[in-house]
Amino acid sequence: MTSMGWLLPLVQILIVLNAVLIAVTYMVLLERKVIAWAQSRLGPMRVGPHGVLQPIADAIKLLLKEDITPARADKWLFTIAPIMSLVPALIAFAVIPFGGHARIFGRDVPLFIADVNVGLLYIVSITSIGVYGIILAGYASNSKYPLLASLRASAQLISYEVAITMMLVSVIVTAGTLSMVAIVEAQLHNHVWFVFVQPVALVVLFIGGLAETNRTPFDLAEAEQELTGGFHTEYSGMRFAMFFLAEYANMIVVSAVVTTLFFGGWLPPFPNVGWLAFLGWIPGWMWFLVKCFVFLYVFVWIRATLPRYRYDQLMRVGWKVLIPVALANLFVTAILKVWL
Amino acid sequence: MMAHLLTLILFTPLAGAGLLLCVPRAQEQAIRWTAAIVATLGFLLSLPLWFRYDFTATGWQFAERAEWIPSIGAWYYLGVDGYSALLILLTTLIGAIAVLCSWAGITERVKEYYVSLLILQTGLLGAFMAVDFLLFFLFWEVMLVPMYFLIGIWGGGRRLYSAIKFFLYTLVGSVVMLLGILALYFHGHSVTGAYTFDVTELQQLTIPFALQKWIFLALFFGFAIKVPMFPFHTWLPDAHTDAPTAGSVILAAIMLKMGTYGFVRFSLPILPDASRYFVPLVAALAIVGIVYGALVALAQTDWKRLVAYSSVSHMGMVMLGMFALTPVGLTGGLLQQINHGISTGALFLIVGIVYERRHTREIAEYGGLSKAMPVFAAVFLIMTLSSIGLPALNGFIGELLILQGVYIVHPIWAGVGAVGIVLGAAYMLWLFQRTMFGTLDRPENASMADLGAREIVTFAPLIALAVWIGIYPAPFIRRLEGTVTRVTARVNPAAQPAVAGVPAAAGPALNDTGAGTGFNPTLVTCDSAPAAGPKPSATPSAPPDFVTIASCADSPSKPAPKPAPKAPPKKPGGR
Amino acid sequence: MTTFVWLLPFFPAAGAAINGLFGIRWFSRGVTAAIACVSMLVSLALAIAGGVNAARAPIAREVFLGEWIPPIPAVTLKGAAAFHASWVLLIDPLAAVMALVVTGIGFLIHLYSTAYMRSEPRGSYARFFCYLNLFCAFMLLLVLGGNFIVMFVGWEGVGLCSYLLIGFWYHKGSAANAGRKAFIVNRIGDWGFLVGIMAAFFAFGTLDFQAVAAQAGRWPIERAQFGGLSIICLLLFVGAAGKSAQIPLYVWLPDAMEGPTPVSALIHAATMVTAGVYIVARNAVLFSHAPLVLAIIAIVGALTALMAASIAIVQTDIKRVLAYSTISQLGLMFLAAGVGAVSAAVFHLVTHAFFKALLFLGSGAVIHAMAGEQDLRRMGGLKRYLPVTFVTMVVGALAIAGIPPLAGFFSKDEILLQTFGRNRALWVLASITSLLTAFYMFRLIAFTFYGTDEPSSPHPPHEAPGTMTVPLMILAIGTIVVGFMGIPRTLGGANAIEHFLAPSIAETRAVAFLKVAGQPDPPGTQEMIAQAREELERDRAAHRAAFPVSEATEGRAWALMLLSTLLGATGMAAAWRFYVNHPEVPRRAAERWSGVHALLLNKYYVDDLYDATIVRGTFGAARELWRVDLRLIDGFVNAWGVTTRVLAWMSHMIDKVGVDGAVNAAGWSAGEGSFLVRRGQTGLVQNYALVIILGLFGFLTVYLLAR
Amino acid sequence: MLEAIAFYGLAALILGFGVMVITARSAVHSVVFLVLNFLAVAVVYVVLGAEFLAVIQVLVYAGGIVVLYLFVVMLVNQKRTPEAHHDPHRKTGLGIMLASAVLAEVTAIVVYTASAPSASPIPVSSPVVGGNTEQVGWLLYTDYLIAFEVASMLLLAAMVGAILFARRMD
Amino acid sequence: MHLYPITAYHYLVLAAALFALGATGVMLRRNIIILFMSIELMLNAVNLNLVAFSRLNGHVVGQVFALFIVAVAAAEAVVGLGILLAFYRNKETLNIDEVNLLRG
Repeated sequence: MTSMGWLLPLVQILIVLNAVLIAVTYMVLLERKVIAWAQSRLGPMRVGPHGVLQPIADAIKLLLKEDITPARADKWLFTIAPIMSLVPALIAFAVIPFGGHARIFGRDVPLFIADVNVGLLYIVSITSIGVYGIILAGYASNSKYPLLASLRASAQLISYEVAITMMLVSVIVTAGTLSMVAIVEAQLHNHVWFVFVQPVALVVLFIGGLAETNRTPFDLAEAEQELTGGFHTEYSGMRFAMFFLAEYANMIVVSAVVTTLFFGGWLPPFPNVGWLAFLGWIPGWMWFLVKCFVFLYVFVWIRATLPRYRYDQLMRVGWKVLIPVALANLFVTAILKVWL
Repeated sequence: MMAHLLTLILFTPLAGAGLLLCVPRAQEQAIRWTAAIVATLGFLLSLPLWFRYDFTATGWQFAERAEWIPSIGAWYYLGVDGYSALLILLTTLIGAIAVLCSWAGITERVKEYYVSLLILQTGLLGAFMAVDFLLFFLFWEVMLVPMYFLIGIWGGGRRLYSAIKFFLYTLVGSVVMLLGILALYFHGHSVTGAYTFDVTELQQLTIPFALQKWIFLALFFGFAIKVPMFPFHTWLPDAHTDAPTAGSVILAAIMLKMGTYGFVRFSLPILPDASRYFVPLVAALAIVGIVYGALVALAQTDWKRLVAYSSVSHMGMVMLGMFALTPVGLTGGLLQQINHGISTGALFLIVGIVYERRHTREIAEYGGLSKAMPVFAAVFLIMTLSSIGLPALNGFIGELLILQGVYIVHPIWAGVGAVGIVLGAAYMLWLFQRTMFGTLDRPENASMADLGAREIVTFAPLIALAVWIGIYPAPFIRRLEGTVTRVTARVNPAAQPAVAGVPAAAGPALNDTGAGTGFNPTLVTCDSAPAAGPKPSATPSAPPDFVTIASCADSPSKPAPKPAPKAPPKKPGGR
Repeated sequence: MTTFVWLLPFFPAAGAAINGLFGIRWFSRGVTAAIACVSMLVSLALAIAGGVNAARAPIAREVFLGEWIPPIPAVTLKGAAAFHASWVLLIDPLAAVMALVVTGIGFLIHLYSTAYMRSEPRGSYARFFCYLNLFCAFMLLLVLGGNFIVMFVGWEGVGLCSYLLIGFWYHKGSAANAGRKAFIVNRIGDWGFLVGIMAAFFAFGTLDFQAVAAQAGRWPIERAQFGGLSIICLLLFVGAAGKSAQIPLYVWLPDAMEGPTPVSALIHAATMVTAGVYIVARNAVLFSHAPLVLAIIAIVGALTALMAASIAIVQTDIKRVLAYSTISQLGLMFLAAGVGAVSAAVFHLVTHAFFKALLFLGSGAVIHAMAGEQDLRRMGGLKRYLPVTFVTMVVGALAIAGIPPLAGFFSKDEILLQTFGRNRALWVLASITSLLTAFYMFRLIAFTFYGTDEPSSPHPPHEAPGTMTVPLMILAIGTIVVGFMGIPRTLGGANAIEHFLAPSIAETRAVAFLKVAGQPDPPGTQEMIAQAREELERDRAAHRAAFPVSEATEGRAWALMLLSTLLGATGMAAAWRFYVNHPEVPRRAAERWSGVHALLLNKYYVDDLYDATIVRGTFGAARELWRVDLRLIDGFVNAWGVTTRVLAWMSHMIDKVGVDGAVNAAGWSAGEGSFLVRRGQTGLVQNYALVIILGLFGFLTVYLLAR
Repeated sequence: MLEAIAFYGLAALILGFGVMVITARSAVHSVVFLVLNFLAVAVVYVVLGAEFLAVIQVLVYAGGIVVLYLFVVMLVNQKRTPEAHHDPHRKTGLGIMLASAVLAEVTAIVVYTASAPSASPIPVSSPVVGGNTEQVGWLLYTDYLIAFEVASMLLLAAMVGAILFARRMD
Repeated sequence: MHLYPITAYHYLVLAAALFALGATGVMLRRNIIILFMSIELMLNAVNLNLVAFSRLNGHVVGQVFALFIVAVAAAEAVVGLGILLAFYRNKETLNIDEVNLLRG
């Protein structure tokens, strides 16, 4: 380690943070566009060519808006709630491997911030902290709809977390490690992406991911018809923007995790097949981003397609379908792991 | 997989019971199907015991051994020989049939019922598999509880009385048995210095005769109640009569075998001297049981009770054969257990079918049924004939071997025992006549439905087995050979001339996959005739390849097995 | 032919299987009948081929079909042996003769039944032919079986079929009862048979007929003492007596007439009931070494013959008369076997099969014509209506009465001749029997076909259809000619049947070879046959030399022949006089000797005796034992239960008063005492926590101070 | 030096948040401080080389148990302030004194022990050995398997019990 | 023992302080929920202690114990809060001083 050892992580953090924030803003644009196309509309067209500058306009608008705090709100909580929501979403990126190692300026640079040996658990635990933002936002607003929405959202989060975690354990058992980088490498050594090994886990994890990010068809916490907008009804301006950022950042986290665990992360398809070696010419991080993008698109696609669940249905799916399936999958995985 | 086959077979029903607990109570059909699939799966899993059976092996097959309670020397030690393999196959088959036959008859507490049935199955299988005496005892006791519930909850008549009677009776027996086991255990320790329940090791102990006697009596008490032998049999008619059909079937077909199994596995080889000493007692009880059971069956007016008493008689026959302590009798005794399982099991199924339709077991309520239910009548007839030992059906082979084995030891016993066959024909045919023949004068009988597809499926394997064993029992007898040889070698070596090689040398080595796959043209006119195959004969008078009776009978040159040293020649009928 | 001997029982069995599995539900009557008859016809053809073969090559062949019970070691009198049984068939002259009888008469009766059973419902019709075919299959297995066990399969199998066929009309209580009675009485006989088989194995270490004969041949003949062989033979004879309806086990046969008439003809006259005789013939060597048993057999046979004949005189049911006649004739056969004339017994078996089947079928035609009426007294004057039946039945009656040159004459005369040579008393009994036989048979003819009374049936009687009369005619012809194979030397004949059977019966001729079914004869067969034939010829010549046809024996034979013919004629004449010319004579005789008449009419009260002793005894014992079971044994168990409960109640009381009292006292005092300490309980959690922390504090303090 | 700063900073945070937990007026505020306290403790774990435990601390404590508290706080919609009633028997002051005394005593023990000549101070600043997850797992599933199973049974029982308690008894 | 360098003993003192803080909370507050939270603080102090000792001994067993404590704490919280809810439903109060049914 050179004396500049602390500099590299700092640079990485800066790059990732900014990239994520920009990606989030453009995610909003992507969503609006895709939904518009799905509904045979054009979507935002005014700001810039085909509306490509729309996110910037939105950002400026939100930053400049007046930040209102309701009079009867618990002001302190009202302030820290968005922060508690956004921060976990962002620091989760710390362990996501965007690629393997690259040679930049003659140095061997890892394309991830940290390779923590409990990386996957880290992500899970950090995500579980995100729920406070929502609950506190609802409570601090001191208003009944946000309170209800936050209760709903947090119950939903907690419920689906169980299934997700158990599915992650299946993957961990398969890979034999908790490190995100090592999981990707395990897929290299196993000659196959884990999506072919753990298809059930993928499905459950993705459904759980939809619920964790409060996305359609599980967006009950934001059901406009019932709750007038959700736990952030009382928020506006920058604090509202932070919730928004958190939600979309979470989507990216889920996509990245799914990509990493099941689709080989930065690996090209079938990395060990000789005649597909030419795919290796495309750099790893490109593969990673492409795969992530596909999942983000699927998020939007689902939103454009599916209606919303009823709340009891949601809970039933979580507890009575996903968790048993996850348990069974884990059981089978463990047996196969021991016997094969 | 094969290495843990027994464990797999053993715990499949238990796992099935666990699975059933997850099925919602209201989904009765799903429960039935689950149980049926589990039971069928159990049977399929046990098939390797038949096909992969190793005729040459001398020790336990498919053995598994793991530590259980190391501090007292108890092992989770499973293994089978030919005898227990057959019993296990019978158990899994009867288990599947029991599930099928309860399909329409059980309508309340369906879930608990099937759970009990499957747990019972595991208990039975475990007792047949255990090589460790304590493990055997554990499964022996495990069986009691589900059976108690089966009788007490889903039974009919005085079901609580019967259930409690069954439970207490057997429990008393097993307590005494436990004392015997413990005596054996501590004696083993005092001799070898090691605590063990391993049967193979217990069989090598030398036990002083006085102690043997006491242990034998203790074990005898436990096993004889289960068999049941006269005069410990009175729980049987009650339990049988009041149990639900599947309960009776399992009770008759398998559970009674537990007692005889105990004798063969434990009493005879571990306590050879006492076994020989007590032969007159056991044989006397067995003979009394044969005649007594048959006579009392003749007096019954309750269909199921009649079949129950017939069981007493038949099991007496089994005991008589086993305690002849000759290879022939022992083979017959073991085979007859399978036969009894098949035919009496089927007879209880038959009672169950009419009971399901008419809800009465009074024989007088029936009559002329063969007009209303011809297929049923045919099945009943076949099973009746199997039960009374008509040749070319299974019962005959067993009874013939038993009586022949007994005759060699004591002709009078055989003669009296054979009276059971006459009486058996009397009560069974009278029953058949009273129910199936005559005029169909009751309207409710006239409208009884004949067998449905499910019921035919339950009977088909039993009929097939009955005919198979009757016409070609060789695969079964060959499987029993190892057990018989081992037990007789231990308990009565004198009865077993030429222990090694007689079967292999004298008989055509037939493929056990079935008749017709090519007999070996080895011909046997008299014992140990020279093997066939073109072989130039030295004597000019006899053309090659011909066996004249005279030369066969003389056969001074043949490698005759030496007569056993301790077998004094007896006059036929000399006593 | 021997290669395919297993096809002999196979075809009827296949016919039974097809009719049983498919026919009952789907086949029309024609298809059913065709299947049954064709299977029997093929069997008959095979049996003829086998008979020809056996005549050409006088040796026994054992045919190995398959393994059955694999060898199990056992210690027998012979030392070490192995109990085992294979599916082995034995074909030799005796078996060939029996197979011919079974298939030949069986086929004719099948043919006859197609018409006789026509009025049955379709399902019953198929069921009947299924049983009948099955019977033939088992019967063939019985006569072809190469060892005791295979034969026992046939033995029990025919018993089963007999049971099913007697109880064919199972809705009739009497039929069902008769079937059960037959089976159970037979079972009693089988008890002896089975034990006899076991004894045979114990004595010989094998159960193969040929091997047993060879071994028995070397045992000393047990003239004085009742030894092992005698016991085996006696036990086997118990079985034979059961199957062949001899004293004391004959009671089932008359009742068996509840079955359809063709069944009576086939099973209860021609084939199954002769199985007992067959067994004695099959084990002739064995029995010849137990002369005491042979004596018993002869006595039993003669007594049975006389007793049954006397009962037959007064019976009024046409079939029962014939049934008692059958018992009587079987008695004669056993008499023959008992005096050592085994071939004569078999000869009489064959001829009897013909004429008794003929008589039964004829009676069936009569019953058919009378629309089910079986009572002789209600018949009469049928001669006009049933000419074919009349003629054929008279032929049969003449045969059984022993009128030359019909079949019965030769066979019965042979028996009488042989008996005369051995024991005069038995000869007298047999002669009386033949007198009675002629009498009751023509009494039957007279009742049926003569007399003035018009038959009392609703519509006029009519002759049976062709399918019924043709078998009658064939059997009548057979009855005339079949005796010619046994014309004694006295009459210039060759006594062909005796020579034919000699290899099966004689002791020294036990030569057999074994082969596997489906394989050709092993090489060297021809030489063996030639050798056997040569030996046989030599033996025959020696026999002739030893027993030349002397004047004295000639004369005796002629005299006896004449006497028996005279007896037959006397009986016929008496019957004619009593029942045609002076119908009132029998009535007066019955009144005069009413005691005797009642005795005969009630069959010597034997049935009642059995009922009163054995049957009631058994059932009484059964009921008593059940009571013992319920009261004594179970009562003992229940008494234990009650005792335990009483003890439990006592413990309960002790528990409640003593122990519980003490406990309550303790509780009470504790409750009272607690008033003192309850002050400490403030109910404030934090105060409790305070105490905990106090404790911690104290502990730490001590720890610190102790350092 | 860096480690000292980290330690004292974290200690300050932990104790500070702790004080806030027990003094906050609103229960919700208490909960928030409790979470922050736990997170700080998790960081301490990381510093101590127990990263698996740290993650579990966050996942189970912060993400699970405390959410439960928050839920309960929000579910019991209090109509009157919970601390209105004051039982005269309680002895708050004594309790605080005792707690302080215990603290003092423990500190004294630790200090004495640390200062004893036999004590071998292990510097916490020694480099963190990567990956103790496997070691923990190994111990859990071998030596402490029974305890592990018992703990799982305990959780199951707690789950069932909680459902029973929380269900409205109609 | 000095303020620097940091040893495991420092962590022990920190744990003791946290424990005392929790104990104080238990004494001080009357809101049952906060009482519970104080107990959680104490449990955390114990965990901290265990991890510190694990560090001190260079063995990972301490962490295993801490894991068990986490499990126990979870069970305790679940059951305690369940009881609490049931209690609140009946008594409409969370004041520990009003929970005194065991008063003698």
